[in-house]
Amino acid sequence: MAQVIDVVAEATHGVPRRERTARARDTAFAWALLAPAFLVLVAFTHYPVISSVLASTEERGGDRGFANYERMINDPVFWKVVVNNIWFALGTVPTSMALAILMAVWVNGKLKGRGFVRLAYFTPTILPMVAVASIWLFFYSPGIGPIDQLLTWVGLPTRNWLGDPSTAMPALMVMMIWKLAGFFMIFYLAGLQSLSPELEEASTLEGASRWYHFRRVTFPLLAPTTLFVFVVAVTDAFKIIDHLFIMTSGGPNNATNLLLYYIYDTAFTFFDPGYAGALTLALVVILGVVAVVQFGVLERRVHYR
Amino acid sequence: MTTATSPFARGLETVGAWLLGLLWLFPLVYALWASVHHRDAATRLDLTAPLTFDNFVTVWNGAPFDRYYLNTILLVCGILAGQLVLGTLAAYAFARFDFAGKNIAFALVLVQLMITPDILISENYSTMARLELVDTIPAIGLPYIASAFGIFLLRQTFKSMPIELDEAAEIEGCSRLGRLWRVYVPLAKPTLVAYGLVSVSTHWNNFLWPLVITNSVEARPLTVGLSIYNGTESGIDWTLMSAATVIVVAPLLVAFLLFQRQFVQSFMRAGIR
Amino acid sequence: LSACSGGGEDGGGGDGPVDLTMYYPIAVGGPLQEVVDDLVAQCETELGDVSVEAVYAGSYADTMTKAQTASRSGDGPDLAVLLTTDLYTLTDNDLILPLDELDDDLSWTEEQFFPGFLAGGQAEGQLWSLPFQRSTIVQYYNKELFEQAGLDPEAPPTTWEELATTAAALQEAGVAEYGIEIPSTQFGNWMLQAMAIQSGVEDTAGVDGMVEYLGDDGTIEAMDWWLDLTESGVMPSGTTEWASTPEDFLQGRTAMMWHTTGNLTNVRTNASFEFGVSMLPANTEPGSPTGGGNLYVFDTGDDARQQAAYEFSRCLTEPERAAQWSMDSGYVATGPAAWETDTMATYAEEFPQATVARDQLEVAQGETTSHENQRVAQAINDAIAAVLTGSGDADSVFTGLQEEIDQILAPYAQ
Amino acid sequence: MSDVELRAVVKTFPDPGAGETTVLHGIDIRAGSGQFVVLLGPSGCGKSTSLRIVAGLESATSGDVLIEGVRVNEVPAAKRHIAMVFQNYALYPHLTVLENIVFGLRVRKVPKAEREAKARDAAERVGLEAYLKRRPSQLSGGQRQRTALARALVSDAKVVLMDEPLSNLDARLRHQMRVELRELQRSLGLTVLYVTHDQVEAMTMADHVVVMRDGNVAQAASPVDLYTDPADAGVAAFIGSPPMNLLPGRLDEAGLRLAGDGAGLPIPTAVATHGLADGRLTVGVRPESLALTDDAAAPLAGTVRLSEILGAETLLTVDLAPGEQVVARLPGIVRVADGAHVRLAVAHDDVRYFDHTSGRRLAGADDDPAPLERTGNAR
Amino acid sequence: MSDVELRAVVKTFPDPGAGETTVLHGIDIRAGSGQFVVLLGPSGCGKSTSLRIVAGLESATSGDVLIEGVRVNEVPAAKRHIAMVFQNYALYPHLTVLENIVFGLRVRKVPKAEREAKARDAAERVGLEAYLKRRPSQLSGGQRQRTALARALVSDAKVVLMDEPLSNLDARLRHQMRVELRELQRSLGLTVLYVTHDQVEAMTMADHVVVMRDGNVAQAASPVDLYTDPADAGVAAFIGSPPMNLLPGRLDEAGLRLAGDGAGLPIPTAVATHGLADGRLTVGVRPESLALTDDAAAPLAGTVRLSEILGAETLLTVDLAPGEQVVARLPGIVRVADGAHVRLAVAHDDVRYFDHTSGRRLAGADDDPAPLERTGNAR
Ligand SMILES: Nc1ncnc2c1ncn2[C@@H]1O[C@H](COP(=O)(O)OP(=O)(O)OP(=O)(O)O)[C@@H](O)[C@H]1O
Ligand SMILES: Nc1ncnc2c1ncn2[C@@H]1O[C@H](COP(=O)(O)OP(=O)(O)OP(=O)(O)O)[C@@H](O)[C@H]1O
Ligand SMILES: [Mg+2]
Ligand SMILES: [Mg+2]
Repeated sequence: MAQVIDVVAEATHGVPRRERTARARDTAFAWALLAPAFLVLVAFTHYPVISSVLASTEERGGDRGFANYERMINDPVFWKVVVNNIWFALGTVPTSMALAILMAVWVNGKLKGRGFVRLAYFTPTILPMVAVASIWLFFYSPGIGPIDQLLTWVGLPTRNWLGDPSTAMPALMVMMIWKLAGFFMIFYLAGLQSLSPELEEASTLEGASRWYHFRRVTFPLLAPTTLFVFVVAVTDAFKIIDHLFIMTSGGPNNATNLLLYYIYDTAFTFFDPGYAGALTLALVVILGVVAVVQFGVLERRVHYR
Repeated sequence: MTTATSPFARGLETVGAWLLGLLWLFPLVYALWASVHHRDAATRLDLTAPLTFDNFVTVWNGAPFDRYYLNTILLVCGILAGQLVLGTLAAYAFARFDFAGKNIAFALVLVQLMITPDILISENYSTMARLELVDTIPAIGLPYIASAFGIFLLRQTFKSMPIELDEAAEIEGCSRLGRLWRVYVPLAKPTLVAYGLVSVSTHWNNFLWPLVITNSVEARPLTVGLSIYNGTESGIDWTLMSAATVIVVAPLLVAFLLFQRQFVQSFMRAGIR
Repeated sequence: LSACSGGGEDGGGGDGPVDLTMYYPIAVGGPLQEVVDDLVAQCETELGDVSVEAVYAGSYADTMTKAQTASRSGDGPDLAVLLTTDLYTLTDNDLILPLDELDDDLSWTEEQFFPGFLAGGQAEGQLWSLPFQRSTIVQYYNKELFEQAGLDPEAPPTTWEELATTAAALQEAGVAEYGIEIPSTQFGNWMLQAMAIQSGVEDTAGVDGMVEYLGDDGTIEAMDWWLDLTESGVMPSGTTEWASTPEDFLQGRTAMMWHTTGNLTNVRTNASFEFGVSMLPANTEPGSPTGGGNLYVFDTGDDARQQAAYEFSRCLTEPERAAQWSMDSGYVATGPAAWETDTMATYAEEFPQATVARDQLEVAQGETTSHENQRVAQAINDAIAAVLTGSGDADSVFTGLQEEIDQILAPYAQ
Repeated sequence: MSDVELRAVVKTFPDPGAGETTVLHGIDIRAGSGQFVVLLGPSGCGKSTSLRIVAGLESATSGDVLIEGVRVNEVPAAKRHIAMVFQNYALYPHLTVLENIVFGLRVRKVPKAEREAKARDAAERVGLEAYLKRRPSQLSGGQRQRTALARALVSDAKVVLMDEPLSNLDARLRHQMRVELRELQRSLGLTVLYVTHDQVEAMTMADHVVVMRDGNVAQAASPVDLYTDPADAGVAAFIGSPPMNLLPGRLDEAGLRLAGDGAGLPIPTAVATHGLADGRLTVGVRPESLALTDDAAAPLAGTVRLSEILGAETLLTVDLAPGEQVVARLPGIVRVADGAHVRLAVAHDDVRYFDHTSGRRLAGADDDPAPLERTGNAR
Repeated sequence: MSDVELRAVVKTFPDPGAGETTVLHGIDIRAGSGQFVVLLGPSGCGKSTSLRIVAGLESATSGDVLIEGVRVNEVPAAKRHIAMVFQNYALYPHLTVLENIVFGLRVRKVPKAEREAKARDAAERVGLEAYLKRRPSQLSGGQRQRTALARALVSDAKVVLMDEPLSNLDARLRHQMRVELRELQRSLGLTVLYVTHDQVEAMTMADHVVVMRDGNVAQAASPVDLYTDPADAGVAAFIGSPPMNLLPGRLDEAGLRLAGDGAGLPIPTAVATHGLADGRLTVGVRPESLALTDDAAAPLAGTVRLSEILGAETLLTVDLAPGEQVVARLPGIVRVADGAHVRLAVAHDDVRYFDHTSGRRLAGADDDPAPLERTGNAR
């Protein structure tokens, strides 16, 4: 990514000789630390990605070319799922992160029944996604689902939540927020543990409200966690598709279809590995660009210690 | 800690936290409820409906769950162990060393975060076939043991640790690996436990890859047993699905209750000023 | 085509038993693994020198994924139960063998199976698979609700008009929230095909892997009718979920539903009321597509194994076992001989609903099967959803759909 | 009006293994409005804990905390309007020095111009003008401490708690800060509770000193009274640097015998009348009350074990008998060889007498009027 | 053999905004084997940074670090065999006091029995026996510091670096630790580099004192030499507590005139011969060289601004002229009203003269032989 260039440049000039030898030692050691992980990563991620991207340049008949990419550019479903995905990310990421922090702060404090609430928040992470999807499918069932029952009870009209393109996506977003907020909460909770309680004492003494303390001290100090959660949340918004298999299959009429689900369909339902490879590359590029932006903008502002 | 919040606001917060908690718990509660009711009561939310454990009996007999438990436990333990070792080592490199190619390497790790292994199953299946590992538990776990998620998480954690402690240990003659083991790992315990729970939950519930790469009961995890009750051509039977879900997740709930204290142990900066 | 020459060798030949792998999905709820294992064991004994590992492989889609993935690594199954509609996908990817290569005389199949089912395995003038777990769409109705609404529980609607009026009557009587549910997700294309058949559209099963009926007037009429049902309120508006429709029926939320016969056992065990099963109503004529899965023999390049796989699949589809499988799973027994077995006869007597599907076969067409089948199905489903959710009228959407499909299939046009 | 009071405060911590550990055993501390009260006491005696209880960061297990006469046990820290310099600074690592200093002002929505001015003023007082943009991690230890100090200085709180706020500063800066703080405290009328280990700070800054020991208040008095009239041997031994020498003594016919081969002291009238059963007592002699002498009748004699030249004075550690040492503080640079035999004169009036078992000051000794005090140029 | 040396060490930090900031400008520090060297200097002058460079925690931007004569710039800290007490303690929060202390021993695989014994011994030395099972978060500030100290004490390292290791201890404990440390250092032959702000520690413990200022070495000498022969006004002003008074002086016909209405001093022969162009110089007078007098011819006179009674002595701050103050250190308790007019006598021999612009000690002044030194009982 972008910083790479700096690193290479930095490695070769402007550094005193002795620091360079220390750096060489560090380099050897660091790569030794990375080696086992990279062995696995290369074998089970990089190599398959490359080979599937290579497959995308293979055309029916055995020639090489960019037909799959041309096709992608002209594929309305591709653009639809990309746009869907962007909305999906916008709809789920900020809300689930905000909720996650709120939950973490709550269950980190002196709440009554803290252990129970913590468990409650964490259950979405424990439940298998397929089961979750089935349960939510029931929740959203028009008429019999608890949501509609509640609406009937308070006298509001019921809806066909998943059958209506205008509500299907928001309905899935709500479910995803439910799923992710508790998941991220765990990391915020762990992050909160690394903050020195003295800082809260100091700001309390200065009369800071909890909100002020949170805004000015806790949140900035949680920045490493936030960066992590943010990157993961965005990639997850593009990655989690299990629910689609059970709930909407991307319908109605692609209203809830997402890029990865489309890739999956293309590869395993439509048996079109070439086009799937092209779509995969698109996914990696989109997420890569987003990640570079996230790192470029945020890593600099993150205060690590 | 005493804070600026009034008892009233405190109370309000408690209520809020609980309401949210109940809301969050609702799907699980529903699953529990459905699992002990007859099918016709399950979707009617009739609170007076009679209880039954038939669903559990049916589900339990529908698949060799005992074997599946064993396989799953072996699987998640193996994956977790691998992830912790590989992730800790790699994260340490990223967090504490300045080395040539660092950013490239990190970008390459992040690629894995962006690709779900599910779409790479064809290629990974071939690799496993070449390694002659198809239909074994290691084959299920191997692609996951280098986790970008874990590496990234631990990198963030290690980077936030007070460098003073690293220095103190270095002075005392602790090697780089020694410091990782004696300083970073213990201090990262809340994060490691959180990560462990998440990792175990994830792989406990992973379905597609295990299904594809295994054929025999001897290697298959719980979720394969669960899958029989999920969204089929004939529609979902929520009671059986719920019973199966409960059977699958019960150990996870227990694990969470056991371990949750571990990531609320604050002593972080007490040794430094 | 990589299929090797002649399948002359008989009965697996060679020395020692042949080890085979078979993938199968479980597409109807319940623990059917044991039943499969039992059938497999029977055939192992019968054939003597084969040993088969029957691998449960998830849903149909999962099974397809697994079969495909494993085959690409040269580690694929020898035989598998897969959707009949995946036929062209499998042939286009050179994954399966035509049975003609394994058996010079396939005339036995015509005796053993209903022609409607057998058709699903035929393409390019060859037979590629043996019917195994087959279904059609039938109409389930709740007799109690019929009675409560003052309707004759033994006279389910047989035409579209009747269906609409009956549904409306049921709804007006307040006995159920909806008169009828026809699910439009997942297998919506299947439902649409049924309506198209009923409207007199021909060749809905496709011709040589090409699909051409979607722009037909009958198809558009069918779609309009479907939309009318949702708009008139006798059916939920928007799309209706495949997976939760049976539940609605069992709950009495809907008095009737169209669903697969594969659901028969499920409804039978879980319905707390008397229910009836009838053939689908007719618009201009009655009719329904078939569905479900066949047994395919995979091209493993190993003659002995391929031969053994063929023998084995033949054994599994024998009338006795077809009858047993039908009774245990709820699928339709695949041929007359199966229906004539003693056990099946008793069963049909006890549970006459089971025979409706069989009877309907006479007016059945094969399920739409084409090249790029899933993509085509997906396109059809999207179009159905588009119409049902009001983002276009049936005429323009389906005209567009046919064009889209023509484009998808263009590379296969001869 | 901003007096602070702890009444019978007990503090118990949970202790791993031991169940609980009580670190404050019912202490009473009072700082009148505008008073500068110093808490003094050995490490671990409960000083920081007391401050934290006043601040509301720790709740008293029992007893009352009063501010302006109102019981505030239940008032949260944020509402007590107290400023504090933490012993371990508690700086916000992600904020610059300037931001750390103005943190509280921003909380209180002080206008930007005003808070910048205040912060700059405080930074100047502590000599940090050049470091305002730095993060704490880029500061030296002393600079961090000064940041913490500046942060407390800018607050408008009328009650300020300081926990060893100058411990990491050099002598010159410390001297300067001492004067500065004292002036500020006086001009603003602040009530200050101040923990220090520095005798000079305690003596020069305090209106009142509270000596703590093992979670109790050993003595509370003005600095001079504390020095001249220690309530018991423990306090006496704690005040002064080096502290008072405590020597075992025996009354016999000839007089008061001390360890070693010195001549001993005449029996003070007050003590003689006190009626000590076994004639044993503890004699306290401040190092500065000792002087080298050639007089053979000197009360103390022994061999020099260590001589430490401090520049302005010299500390002589003399072995009187095995296990019995006195430290003498001699003005200027005095060179005496280790092992030399010396005799020490004692300024009689400066001697204090304590019960040899309880450590209590012997009542009679109080008769002597302010004996260490004198006027004029003694040197 | 374990001498330590810094040669022409420069250290530059990146600085937000400013680009870089150089905190060490090429310093030379040497601690011979078995020597106890104290680094002294104002807050922020680079003491901790120097120690960290010796330890290998920070790399020198240029210059060499030598241990036992071998250049170790490239040797990682873990291989340098050095023990260190960090200014901010750096205790492992997850370990108990005992585990903290034995950490290094465990790393070096010292057998369990041995390390426990060592740890207990060290804990006893610092008075922490009762706290071995506690976590740092359950300790008081002083107890934490002592844990850090004990951790360094148990190591077998021959080179020990201590960064203000006693700053948070009370006077008594500090006195005790001082003696303890010094004895340990002598008996084990340790080479110690010791940072302190405490004059007493510097003077009593050091074989050698290095005074740093702004990243330079201002003077390196034995403690007494430093006190008596400061190289410049800066060092003079830094040593001593309170430090030396520096007064502007003018030579005229009558003699050496100081600020205020005092009579001034006679011109010292050495200075007279020095030929000062404009007759101006800086006069350094230690507080303890001043005494109250009634003599109308006293060289200094002014009004008392502040009198601070320390018990053993009294500090008198006297305004000579606007902006000109001297501090006098008078033995015992002296009560003088603020604002009283006083005259001060100066012990002539103790006066030091400095160039008024460069601050350099005026060469001639060295003629006087060790003038602050005397023998016997002066009081
Ligand atoms: N990481 C850093 N970046 C920039 N400047 C730094 C950094 N660390 C220290 N400094 C600066 O270097 C100078 C020397 O710091 P050092 O810690 O050595 O001082 P010190 O002599 O130990 O002071 P103190 O007595 O206050 O502890 C200080 O002015 C400090 O602000
Ligand atoms: N959280 C805690 N749990 C148990 N004991 C504690 C805890 N905090 C402090 N203590 C104990 O309470 C006693 C008093 O601590 P406190 O910090 O008040 O001491 P202090 O007088 O400030 O000492 P110092 O001068 O060393 O800072 C100490 O012995 C300490 O070990
Ligand atoms: Mg304290
Ligand atoms: Mg320092």
